Amino acid sequence: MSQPNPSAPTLGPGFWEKFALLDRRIIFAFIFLGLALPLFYTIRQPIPVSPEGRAYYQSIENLPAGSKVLLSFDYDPPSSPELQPMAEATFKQLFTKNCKLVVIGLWPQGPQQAEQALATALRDPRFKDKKLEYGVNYANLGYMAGNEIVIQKMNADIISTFPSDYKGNATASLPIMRGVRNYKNFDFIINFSSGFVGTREWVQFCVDRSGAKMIAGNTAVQAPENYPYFRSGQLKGLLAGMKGAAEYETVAGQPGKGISFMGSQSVAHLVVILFVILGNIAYFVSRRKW
Amino acid sequence: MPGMVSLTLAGFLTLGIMSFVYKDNPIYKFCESIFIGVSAGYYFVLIFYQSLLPQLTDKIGLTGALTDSALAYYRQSGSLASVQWFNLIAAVLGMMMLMRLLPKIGWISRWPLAFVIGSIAGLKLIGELQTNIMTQIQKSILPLWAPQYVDGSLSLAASIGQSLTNIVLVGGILTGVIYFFFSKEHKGVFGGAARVGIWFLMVTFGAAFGLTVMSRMSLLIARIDFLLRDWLHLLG
Amino acid sequence: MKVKTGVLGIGLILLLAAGAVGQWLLPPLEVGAKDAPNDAGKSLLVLWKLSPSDTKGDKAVEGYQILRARSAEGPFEPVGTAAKGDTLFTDHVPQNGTDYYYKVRALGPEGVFAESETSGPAQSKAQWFNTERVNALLAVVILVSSILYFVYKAQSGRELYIRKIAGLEEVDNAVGRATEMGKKIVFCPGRLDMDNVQTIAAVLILGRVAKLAAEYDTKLEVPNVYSMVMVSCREVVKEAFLKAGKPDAYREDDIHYITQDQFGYAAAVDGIMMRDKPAAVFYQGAFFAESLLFAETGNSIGAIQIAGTAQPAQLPFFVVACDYTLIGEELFAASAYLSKEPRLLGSLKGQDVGKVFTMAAISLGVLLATLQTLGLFPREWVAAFANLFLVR
Amino acid sequence: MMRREIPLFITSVVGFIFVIRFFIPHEPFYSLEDVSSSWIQVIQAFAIWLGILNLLKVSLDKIYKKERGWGYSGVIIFSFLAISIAGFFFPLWEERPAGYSYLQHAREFLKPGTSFDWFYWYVYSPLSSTMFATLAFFIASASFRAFRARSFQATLLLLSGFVVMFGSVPVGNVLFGWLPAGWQVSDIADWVRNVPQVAGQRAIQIGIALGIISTSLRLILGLERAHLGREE
Repeated sequence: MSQPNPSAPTLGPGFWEKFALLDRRIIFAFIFLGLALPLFYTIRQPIPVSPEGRAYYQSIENLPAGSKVLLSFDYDPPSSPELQPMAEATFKQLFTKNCKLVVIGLWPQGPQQAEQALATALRDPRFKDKKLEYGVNYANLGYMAGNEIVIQKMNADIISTFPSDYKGNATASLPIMRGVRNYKNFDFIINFSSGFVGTREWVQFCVDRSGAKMIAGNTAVQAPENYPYFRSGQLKGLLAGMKGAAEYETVAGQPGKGISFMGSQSVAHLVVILFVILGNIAYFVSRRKW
Repeated sequence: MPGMVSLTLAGFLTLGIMSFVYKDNPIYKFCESIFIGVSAGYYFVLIFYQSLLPQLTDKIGLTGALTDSALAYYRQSGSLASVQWFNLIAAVLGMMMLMRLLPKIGWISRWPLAFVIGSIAGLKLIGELQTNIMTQIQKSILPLWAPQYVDGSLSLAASIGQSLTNIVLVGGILTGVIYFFFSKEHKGVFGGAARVGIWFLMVTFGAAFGLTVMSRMSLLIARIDFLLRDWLHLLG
Repeated sequence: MKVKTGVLGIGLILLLAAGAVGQWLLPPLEVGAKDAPNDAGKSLLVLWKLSPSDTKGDKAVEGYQILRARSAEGPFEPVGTAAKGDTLFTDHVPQNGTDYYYKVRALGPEGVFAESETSGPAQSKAQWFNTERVNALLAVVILVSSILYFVYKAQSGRELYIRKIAGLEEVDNAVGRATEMGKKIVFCPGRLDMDNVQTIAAVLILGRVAKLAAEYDTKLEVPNVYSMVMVSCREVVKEAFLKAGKPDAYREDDIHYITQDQFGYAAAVDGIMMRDKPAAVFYQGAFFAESLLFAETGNSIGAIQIAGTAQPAQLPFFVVACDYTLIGEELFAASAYLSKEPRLLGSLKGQDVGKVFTMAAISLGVLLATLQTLGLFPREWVAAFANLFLVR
Repeated sequence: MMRREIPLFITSVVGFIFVIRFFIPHEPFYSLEDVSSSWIQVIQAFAIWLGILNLLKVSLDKIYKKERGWGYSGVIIFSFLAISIAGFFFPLWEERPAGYSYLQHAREFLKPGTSFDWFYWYVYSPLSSTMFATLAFFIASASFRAFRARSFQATLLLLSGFVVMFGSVPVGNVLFGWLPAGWQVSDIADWVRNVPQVAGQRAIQIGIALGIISTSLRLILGLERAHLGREE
C-alpha cells in the first residue's frame, strides 16, 4: 500500500490539508482491492466465538430429537451474504437432530431464500439415507403480507394464517402440520431477519405473548437493536452478521462461506480503520495553524 | 450449472450498478430502471400468488385450491375468517385502497388505511409496553454487588467484574432515560446524569457503526466473489 | 418381611431387565386433564407424571403420545405427541362444554408402547379475563390516565414546560443560512407511509420549517415516497405559507412524488443534492439503509444537515455525518416542541410520567436485589418484585 | 363526514378491539381480532399493489409527456412487463406436469427452473444485492470524512466503533494478541456490545416505546388527525 509517509520532507501541512479533502474514489479503490485480493488466498485465522453465538448453537443442540421448529425467513437477496450461511448451517444442524421444520416468510423474498438454503443443506451426503421428505420432515408455507399482524394472528391459528404452502397445497393436508394450531405446538422458533418486519416484532408478538423459545440470526446492522433481548433472555441466542455466521460454522464444525470470507473482512476493516486514523491526523494537523 | 448467458447478464448488471460509485452515468441509470421495474413486477406477481390467492379467492371459493382436508380443518376450528362473505368485505376494503389512484375519490382509501392504523395502534400500544418497557424493567433488576462463586468459594475478581458490569448496565439505562426526560431542564445533578446518559448513547452508536461496517463489507465481498468466481472463474 | 423383600427384589430385577432389554416399558401415571386457563376456550391441558422408565440418559422412553375420546370407553384417537421428559400437552378440542377423556402412551423403541389409565372427564371453556395480565392492565391504566390528564391540562390552556432540544434552535439558523446563500432547503419526511408514527411527527416538524421558509422567502423542496404523505405535506406547507401571508409563493410542484423504491428514491434525492447544492437538508422520520447515502452526500456538498429518526439502526450514521440529530423519542418531542399543539405537549408530559415510573421501578428493584446479595433481604421477595413486571 | 369521521371511527373501533383482546380472551373479541387480522392481510397486499400501480402511473405519465429521462421510464415499464408475463403466463411455454390445471401449474411459479425463478436469480437478485453492496464504499468514505474526534462525545463514539471493528474480525486478536487472556480485543468488543451498548439501546427503546404508546393512544382516541389531512 502506498501509504503517505509523514516524515518525508516534501510533505508539510499542505499535504494533510489536501488529504482531508481526498477524492472519495481513492478510498473506494482501496476498499475494492482490500476485499478482492484476499479472495485469492486462503487465510487461516482463529475465529473467536462470542457468548451469544455459542448460545445460538447450544440451544439448538439442547433440543430433543424430532422437535418441531418454525423458521421465519425475513430477508431479501441483498442480506443473503450475511444470513444465507447461517440459514444453511442451521438447517444442517436441525436435520442432524431429526427436527421437523416449517418455514415461512414475512418478506416476499424469504421463502425463496429458504428454498435455496434447504436445497444446499439437502445436498449434504449425511442426509442422503435419511430420506427427508417434503411435507413430512419439512415444509415451506411461503410468504404472507401483513407484517406484525401475521405474527400476532399465528398466536391463534397458524393454518388459517397460511392456508396454503408455497406450492399451492392446502397447509392442513401436510402431515407435518398435524396437531399444529399455534406457537405452543412448536418446540422452537428461529428467525432470520434484516430489518422491519423482523426480530423486534417476533419478540413482541410471538415470544412475549406465547412464551415460545426463540433464537435469531441478524444482519450486523440490525443486531445492536436486538442485543437487549438476548441479554434479557427473550432471545436464547443471537448471530450477528457474517462474523456470527463464521462463529456458528466454527462451533458447529461446518466450515462454509462465513469463515472463508473473514479474510476479506479483516483486510477491509483494517483499510477503514487506517483511513479513519489518517483522517483524524489530517483533521488535527490542518486545525492547528502552522 | 447455470448457463454462461445468464451469468454474463448478471455480471453486466452487477458492473452497471457498481459504476455508480465512480460517477452517475447512463449505464447505471439503465440498470437502475431495470431494477425498479423488475422489483415492482416481482412484488406484483408474488402478492397475487402468495397473499391474494390463499387469503382471498381460495377462501371465497373462486380458485379451488382448498382440498377437503382444509375445509374440514376450518369447520373443526370454527374460524370465522373462513366464512365467505366476511372475506368479500376484505376484497372491498382492498379495492378502496386502490382508489387512491383516482384523484376524485382517492379519499376513500382512508377507510382501509384507518383500519390498518387502528389495528397497528392497538397492537403496538400493548406490544411496546410489554416488550420494551415492562420486560426491560424486569430484566434490569440486577444487584449492584454480585458475588460470584468458583468451586464453592467467593472469587473476588469475578465478583468485582460482574458487579461492575451490572453497575454499568443499570447506570447506563437510568442515565439514558434521564437524557430523554423533557419536562425538566438539564441542570445540576440531573443535567450531569443526562450528560452521562448521552455518553452511553455515543458508545451505543459507535458499536452499531462498527458492526455496520462488517455488514456492508459482507455484501460487497459476496458481489466480488460472484464476479470473480462464478462469472469469470478467476478463483478456484 | 421376607415376602416383601422378595417382591421388591423381583420388582428390582424386572426393572433392571426392562432397562436392559428396553422392551419393558411402564406407562405414565396419574393422567389428568383440565381446562387451559386464560384463553378463548377449546383447549385442554393434559397432565401426567413421567413413566418410571423415563429417566435421563435411558433410551427406554422416546416420547409420549396423547389419545382422546368422547367417552371413557373410547374409541381413543391420537391427538398429538410430547417429548421425553414432558408432563404437559395442550390439546385443541372441537367443542367447549363437552366431556373429553384422555390416555397417554409412553412410546418405546420399535413401536412398543405402554398405555396409561383413562383420565377423568374434562371440559373446556373460555375465560372473561386473563388473570396473568392484571399488571399489564394496571400499567396501561397508569400510563393512559397520566397522558390523558396532561393532554386535558394542556388543552385547558395551562402552560407546560418543555426543555430545550439541541438541534431545534438550529432549525432557524439553517433556514437563515439558506436565505443568505440564496439556496434552497430540502426536507425528506422519511420512507414510511402515513400509518407510521414517525411520519406523523415528521409532517408536524415540516410545518415549522415551511413557516420559516415562507417568512424568509426561501425555496423548500419535499421529495416523497408515498402519495398520501405527499398530500399531507402539501396541506401543511400550504397552510404555513398562508399563515405567513405569502400564499402566492407556495408552489405545489416543489412537494412531489418520486418512487416507493428504496434506491430509486435514494438516487433521486442524491441527484437533487448534487445538482442544486441546497444549503440545508432535513431528514425527519423513518429511514433505512439510504440514511448513509443521504448523510454522506449532504456532508460532501457542505450542507447543514438536521436529522431525526426513531430507527435505532440508522441513528449512528446520522449522528456521525449530520450537524444535529434528534435521537429516538426526541423526534416526537420535537414535533410537540415546534408545533406547540397542546395534545402533543400534554402527551409528552405523560410520557415523562412513564419514565419516572420506569426509573423508580428499576431503582427500587436494584436496591432490593443489592440488599439481597448483601444478605439483608429475602430472595423470594426480590423475585416477587421483579415478577410484578412479567407479562405473559 | 365520510372523509374524516368514518376513518376516525374505524381506527378507534379496531384499535380498541386489539387492546381489549389482550385482556379478554372470551368471544366475541377472539373472533373479531381473528377476522380483522385476515382482512388486514388482504388490505396490505392491495397496499403493495397500490405502490406498484402508482409507479407505473408516474412512469407512463413521463413517457406520455416526454419529460426528461422518459426513456428510462420506458425501461421500467418494459422490465415490469417482462417479469410479470414470466410470472403469470409461464405455463404457456413450459411443460405442465400431468394432471395439473393451468392455475395449479402457475402456482408453482417459484419452483427452481421456472422463468420467474430465472428472473429472480439472474436479474432481481444481482441488481438488488449490488445496490446494497455499493454501501460498502460509502460507509468507508463516510467513516473517513465524519468519524473524527471533534469532541469528547465524538471521541467516545470513535473509540467504541474502533473496539467493535477490531473485535469483529479475527485479525483484531492477531494484532492485539499481546493482551492477556480474557482481555482479548474480541472479549472487550463482546463486553461493549453486551453491556454499555445494551444499556444505551434499552434507554433509546424505552423512550421510543413511550412515544409510540402515546401516539397510538391519541390515534385510538381520535385525538390525532394529522394523518388524515384536512377537510376537503
